[in-house]
Amino acid sequence: MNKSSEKTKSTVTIDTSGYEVATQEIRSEAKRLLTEKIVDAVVGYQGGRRGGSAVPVVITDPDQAEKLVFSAACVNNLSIYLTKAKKEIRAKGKLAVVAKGCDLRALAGLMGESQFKREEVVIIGVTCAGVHRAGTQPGQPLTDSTIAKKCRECSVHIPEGSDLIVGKLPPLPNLSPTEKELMEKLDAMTPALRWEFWKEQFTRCIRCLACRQVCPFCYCEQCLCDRGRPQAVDTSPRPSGNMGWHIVRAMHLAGRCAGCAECERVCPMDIPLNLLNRKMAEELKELYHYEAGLKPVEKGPLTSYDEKDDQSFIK
Amino acid sequence: MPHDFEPKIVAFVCTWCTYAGADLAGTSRMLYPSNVRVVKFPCTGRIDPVFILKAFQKGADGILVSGCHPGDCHYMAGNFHARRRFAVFRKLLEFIGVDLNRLEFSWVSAAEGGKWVEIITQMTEKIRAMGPLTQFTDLADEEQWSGALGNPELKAVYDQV
Amino acid sequence: MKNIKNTKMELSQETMNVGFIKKVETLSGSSVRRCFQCGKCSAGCPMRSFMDHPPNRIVRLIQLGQWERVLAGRSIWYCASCETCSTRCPNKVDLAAIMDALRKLSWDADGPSKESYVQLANRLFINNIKQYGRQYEMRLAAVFNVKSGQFLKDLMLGPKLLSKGKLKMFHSKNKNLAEIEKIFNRIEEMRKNGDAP
Amino acid sequence: MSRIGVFICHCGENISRTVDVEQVAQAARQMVGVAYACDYKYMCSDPGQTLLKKAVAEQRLEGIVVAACSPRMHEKTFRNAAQGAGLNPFLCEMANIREHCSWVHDDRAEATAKATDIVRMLVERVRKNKKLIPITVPVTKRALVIGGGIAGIQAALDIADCGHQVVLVEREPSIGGHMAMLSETFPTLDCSQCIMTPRMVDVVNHPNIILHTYSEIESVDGYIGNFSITIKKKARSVDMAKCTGCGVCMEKCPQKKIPNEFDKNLGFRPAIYVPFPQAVPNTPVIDREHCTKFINGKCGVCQKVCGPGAVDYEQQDQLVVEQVGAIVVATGFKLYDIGEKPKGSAIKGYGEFGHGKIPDVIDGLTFERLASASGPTGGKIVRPSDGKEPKQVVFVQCVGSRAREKGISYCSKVCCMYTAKHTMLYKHKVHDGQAYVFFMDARTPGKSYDEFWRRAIEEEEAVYIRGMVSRVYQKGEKVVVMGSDIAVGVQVEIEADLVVLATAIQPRDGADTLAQKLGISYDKYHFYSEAHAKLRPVECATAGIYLAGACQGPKDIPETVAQASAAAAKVMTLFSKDKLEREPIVARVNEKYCVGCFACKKVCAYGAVEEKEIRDRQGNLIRVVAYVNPGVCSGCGTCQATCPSKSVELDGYTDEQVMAMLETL
Amino acid sequence: MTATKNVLNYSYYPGCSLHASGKEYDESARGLFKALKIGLQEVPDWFCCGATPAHNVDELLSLALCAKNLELADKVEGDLAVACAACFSRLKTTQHKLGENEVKRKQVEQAIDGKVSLNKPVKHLLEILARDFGLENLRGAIKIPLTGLKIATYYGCLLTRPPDVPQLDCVEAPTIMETVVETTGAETVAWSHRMECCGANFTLSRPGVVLKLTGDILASAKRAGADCLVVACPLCHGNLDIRQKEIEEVTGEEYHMPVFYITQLLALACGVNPTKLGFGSMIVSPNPLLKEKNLL
Repeated sequence: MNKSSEKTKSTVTIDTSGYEVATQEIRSEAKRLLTEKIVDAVVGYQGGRRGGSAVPVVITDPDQAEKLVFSAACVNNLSIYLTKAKKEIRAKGKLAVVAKGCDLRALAGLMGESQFKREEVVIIGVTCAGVHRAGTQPGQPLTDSTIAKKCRECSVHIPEGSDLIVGKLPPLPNLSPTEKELMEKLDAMTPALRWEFWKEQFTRCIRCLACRQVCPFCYCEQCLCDRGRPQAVDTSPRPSGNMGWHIVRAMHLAGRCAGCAECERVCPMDIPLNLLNRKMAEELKELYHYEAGLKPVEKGPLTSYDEKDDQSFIK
Repeated sequence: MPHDFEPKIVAFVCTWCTYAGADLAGTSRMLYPSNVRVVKFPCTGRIDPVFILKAFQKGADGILVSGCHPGDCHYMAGNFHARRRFAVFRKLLEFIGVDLNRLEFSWVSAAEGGKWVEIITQMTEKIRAMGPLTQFTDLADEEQWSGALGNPELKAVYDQV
Repeated sequence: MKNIKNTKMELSQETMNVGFIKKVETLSGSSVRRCFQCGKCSAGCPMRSFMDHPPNRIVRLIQLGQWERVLAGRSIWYCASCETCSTRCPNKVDLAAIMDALRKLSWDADGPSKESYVQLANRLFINNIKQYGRQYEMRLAAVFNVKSGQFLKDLMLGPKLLSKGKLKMFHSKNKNLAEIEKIFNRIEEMRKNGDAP
Repeated sequence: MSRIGVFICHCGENISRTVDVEQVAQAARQMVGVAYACDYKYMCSDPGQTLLKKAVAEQRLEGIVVAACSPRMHEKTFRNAAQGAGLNPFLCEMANIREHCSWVHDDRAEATAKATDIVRMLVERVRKNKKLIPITVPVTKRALVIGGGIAGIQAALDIADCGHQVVLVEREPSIGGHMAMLSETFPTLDCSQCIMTPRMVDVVNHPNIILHTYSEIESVDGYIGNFSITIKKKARSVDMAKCTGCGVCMEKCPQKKIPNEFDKNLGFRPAIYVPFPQAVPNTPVIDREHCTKFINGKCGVCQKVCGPGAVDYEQQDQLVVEQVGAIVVATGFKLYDIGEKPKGSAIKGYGEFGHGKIPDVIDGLTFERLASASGPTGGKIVRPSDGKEPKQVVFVQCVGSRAREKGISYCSKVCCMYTAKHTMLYKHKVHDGQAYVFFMDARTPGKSYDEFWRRAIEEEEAVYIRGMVSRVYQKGEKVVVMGSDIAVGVQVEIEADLVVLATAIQPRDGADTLAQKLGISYDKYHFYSEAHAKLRPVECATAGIYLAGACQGPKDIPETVAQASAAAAKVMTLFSKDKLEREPIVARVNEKYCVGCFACKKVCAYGAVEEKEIRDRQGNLIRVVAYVNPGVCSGCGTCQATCPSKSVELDGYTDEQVMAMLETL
Repeated sequence: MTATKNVLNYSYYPGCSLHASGKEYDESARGLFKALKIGLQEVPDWFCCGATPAHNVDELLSLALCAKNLELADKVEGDLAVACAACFSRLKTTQHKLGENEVKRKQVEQAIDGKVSLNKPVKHLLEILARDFGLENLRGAIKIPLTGLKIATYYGCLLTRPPDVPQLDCVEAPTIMETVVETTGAETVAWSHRMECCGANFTLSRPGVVLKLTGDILASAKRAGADCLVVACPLCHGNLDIRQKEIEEVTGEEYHMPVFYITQLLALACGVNPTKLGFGSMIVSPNPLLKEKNLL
């Protein structure tokens, strides 16, 4: 991260005073839900060891509700705590979960895929103006240069469809859509150059699989790409297998990924993974007028069809 | 042989329509280039994009996916599901940088032996002219990141990330 | 023009004017080929007895690309635009719109139509809009009678209506007249450039 | 698998002319896992098959590849041969080196190279093949027939006559359906009731038929051979076991002026009634909506006069569960409602014809009741408005049918014929009357059908006018019909006494809900869809469910009966074996890895994927996974391609087999 | 005048005829609406909708004229009230066509050099009376019941047709006019020619046609026992009233059927001064009939 450039840029600061309000409201709601035994546990964020940071937490005691916070450091998509991250949490009983707009879209997708039922979860939606990008020092203000890439082009600041929506939305500055710009640039290139681009990106991949670990939709018990017999994708971190892995992952997420960009945030090699997912989302919107996660739907675009679908590419 | 390069073409076909169409081309003794290798499936609905990836990695220069015309699927809707799946997959490959001239789709019915011959002939000629597909096979030979980006425009984009 | 109503149709790809069918379909926004000749339009048409070709036959002739026969007839100028046909058509063929399209085509070709009175009335009506913005029935009727050479038509009606205050002898100009003229001019311009039908 | 045998066929010279078979055999011997390879002139001949069997035994082969013609030609032959040699037939594969190679290439070197490649691919595939055992499903040899019209009756009788039990469910209080309402039938003009009622009696007397009238299908579970059906028997308010059908209750019921639906509201019936005198069963039912006892409790006459004490006001709806192996759906049709605003908002009505407003504008079925000897007028044709005999009757065809604007673009198929019949019936009864028919086309394909229509015109003097009617309106006592004769090209106006509209045939109300219960598909009009328009016209895509009659599309009586018998034959084919044997090319779920996203279920066109609960020993639900019912799965494999983790695999086409083939490229 | 006193407020497009041959329609409409406390504010400097002649030969012109009028109407508050059935049909058709056909919309936008505005609800006076104001309120406003009048309600072609466009009432069997008329206590007759065409388009060019069509309508109304007709369109009125004498001469039938605008009758029933309703402008004088029924 180029720190000097961050400083020299004339920064636009985003008003995050609403997060204080949100924190208070989350606390009181969590307390109420636990006290009235409406839920057995609340998944939210608490302050981390370093000042200004935040980490996921599961609380079961109403008194612990004071621990909960919401800030620009609350980057994690907590939806994975309802499925794969900590399976013992689900066993606790009914859950409440704190969700930003982007997280809510993942929740909606998971419901559509029968991973849990709407009535099993209380969703505390947080009005979100944006969170920090990866590598931001804790406690930094939320500015043009510290905001996550996905937040620059966010369309779900208010998590409509939550059981309760907390916080309030400040006036938002107009930020340049960097990801869209990048995508347009790539689209304008020849296939050969695009290949060159992705090849160089993917060859860096060390197959730590953090992207998979953190993805709400990678909840398979056994990943196809880990299978040996037959081996769909070379499992060693070499260029060929890496390319295969990222293509398969993008295909499996197509029509499901709603762009929380957690994969990209956790990637130690800074591979622009969300770019790929976002491209697929745009294509699905174009082809089938489908946008993932806007509401739980029974069938996604790749588990349904229309007899009149486009087939101009078929001879 | 009259050509410098003979492409390897893999055809993923459904058994009810296209496989039968190719059989018809045979019983009608129509001639076409011998470059195609047919892999038979019960239905295009069974064809996984991973197979296409695998075939490219194993050296296919061109791939054809072919099944029943819409409405003719022996399994009612398998080809409709396949149509969506591949409409999306080809967009992904295009964005990754695969030339879509190498990946074709067709509906060939059991009665369309002539269409099968036409498609295979055209595809073979087209890919022969394009030359071998080395993108995937080259990757297999590489061990790690080269770090070398020749094109300045690309370099700029790459650095932007 | 010779009467072609009952002459033999010699059908071939050359004599069936597909371009005409397409033109009618584009202008009217209604399919022509959809008609299966049930005749319901003709059954309900209040103007049928004044027409030479019944409405269903007009559609049939268009289907066969027989533009001369369609445009030479008087049927299109006797359509009252009452929309009964379009309302009851089992096939959603909008015959009223097709009639509009045919009149436009005839109008553009400066009409081989025999029914010049109807054309004349329409022309005067539209000119009135261009000149005054609104219709002034007195003027419309008077000019019509002069132009059609029927000086005595409705001779008794005029003074009666005047006395009832139903016809205005004088009229004021509309403030939007310039705007109206611009619309006329723009449409003309668009047609010249091929931007409008 | 390491001991593969490769058998290369010359096919006379069909293969060997272009492919150097010896060279292919040579190459095959070098392939990994191949223990034996040979070539032979005719592999499919007796000596060829013997050679194959011998090699399997002598070489202890574990799998074989026959490189010959298309598997579509001889796969069965060679798999049988393999089985004869003691090998699981699914360990035998064919390499198509004839249709896909020798016949389509002329360069010998190229063809030989390709044939070798094909053999190599198939060898690799066979190495990954697994033994597959044909699937057997037990079959409950009882059938359910839904609908007691002529279709359902025919199917039920055919199956029952074959010795199998049939459960026949009818929604109305009596079986008989529409055919019982008809007067005479085309093209023979035989009395409908005379041929229908004996069949109805056959049903009720048949020892193998269990009849549930006044009943509906509540739910359907299970699959081919093993359906479990819950039937709701609506409360009749009359004990069927006690009732003798004497009819005293109906005579004494003080409510006498309820419009009789069976007579299209032309006649009346009491609140306790049988729909028509020949009803089967001949047990009355109380119409609780109109019965004074149920409205305000102040009656009870029928109970007092009933000798056997069969009237039971307390009777409740009852659920009955029946186990069956096959289902015949025969729910029939209804007539399109021509009023201004018909039920079901998608379709517009015909305000211009005044039906519902002008009493002397009626539909075809009402005319049938007027013409029926057992109808409300005793077969005398009269005007509903004033009971006078109509001297001019206008019939209008294609009302609703072939009317895209009204949302129905299909032809109802029977109206041309029944309208011709109506004109004849009318002429037979009103000798000095005149029938007019407005029609667009006469569609009379069928044995003796066109002759029948011509007879109506030539002998019975019906005036046919080609052209649709625009409007019908009342003018004094007359009904004016505004039409046109498109042949002449002029308008036609007729002052009629009676107008009969031949209205479109539509599926029964609720056809869609029943389809959803059964898991069968239907078209946009709610007609049920057959599995294949030509080759499987009586089967649903859902195995074990068959179609009969107008629920699948408009049909006349002979066609309906033919289809019903065909459906019965299909049921009997299924019942001819104790167990249903199916090719084991079906999908299987790896429950260990399935995470229950049910993408497979979403894409399955057959409804073969079910949700299966996995519980621990205490019975606590641990998770829900997919389960593919092998009795229902058709083996397309769409589920596997959709499953992200490939936790469902299609036997015979596993990823391992496909990948192995691709590895040879 | 303060508009706030009104219960409802509309912008108003009278149409050319209402300023000339149909002036009694305009007068009575204004009188009635004032009595009912419904505000009508005329769209300033509206111009001709093009009527049938324009769409007959030049659809684009017709659409452009209407689109421009709709734009003018946007400047006045309230839904757009239209009196003339022909203007109503043209304006509604324009909204319908431009709403679903993008090509045509673009052409029209080019022709009028502005954005097409399709959002203003266009309502016929009948609709306003029957739905917005409501039959119940209407009944409450009646001061002089028109008992004894037997009325044939004449819809003509364009009030309901084509399907999906005006959406005023059922296309083939509308009842809106009857329900409105019946609030006055008058009786409506069932008759067959309620929706047959009067041939308005040919008033000028082919009066012979008009005589035939209009003659049939009058005959049908008379046969049904009506003693007068009621219309909601100045063009229908023109033919039925102005040409009645001529029809009588040609056919030899005696009709003497006054043709009222619906607003005239309602206004009369609501107690508006009869001298302000333009009865004197009608060619077939209604006075004998009204006097006979003790309504004048």
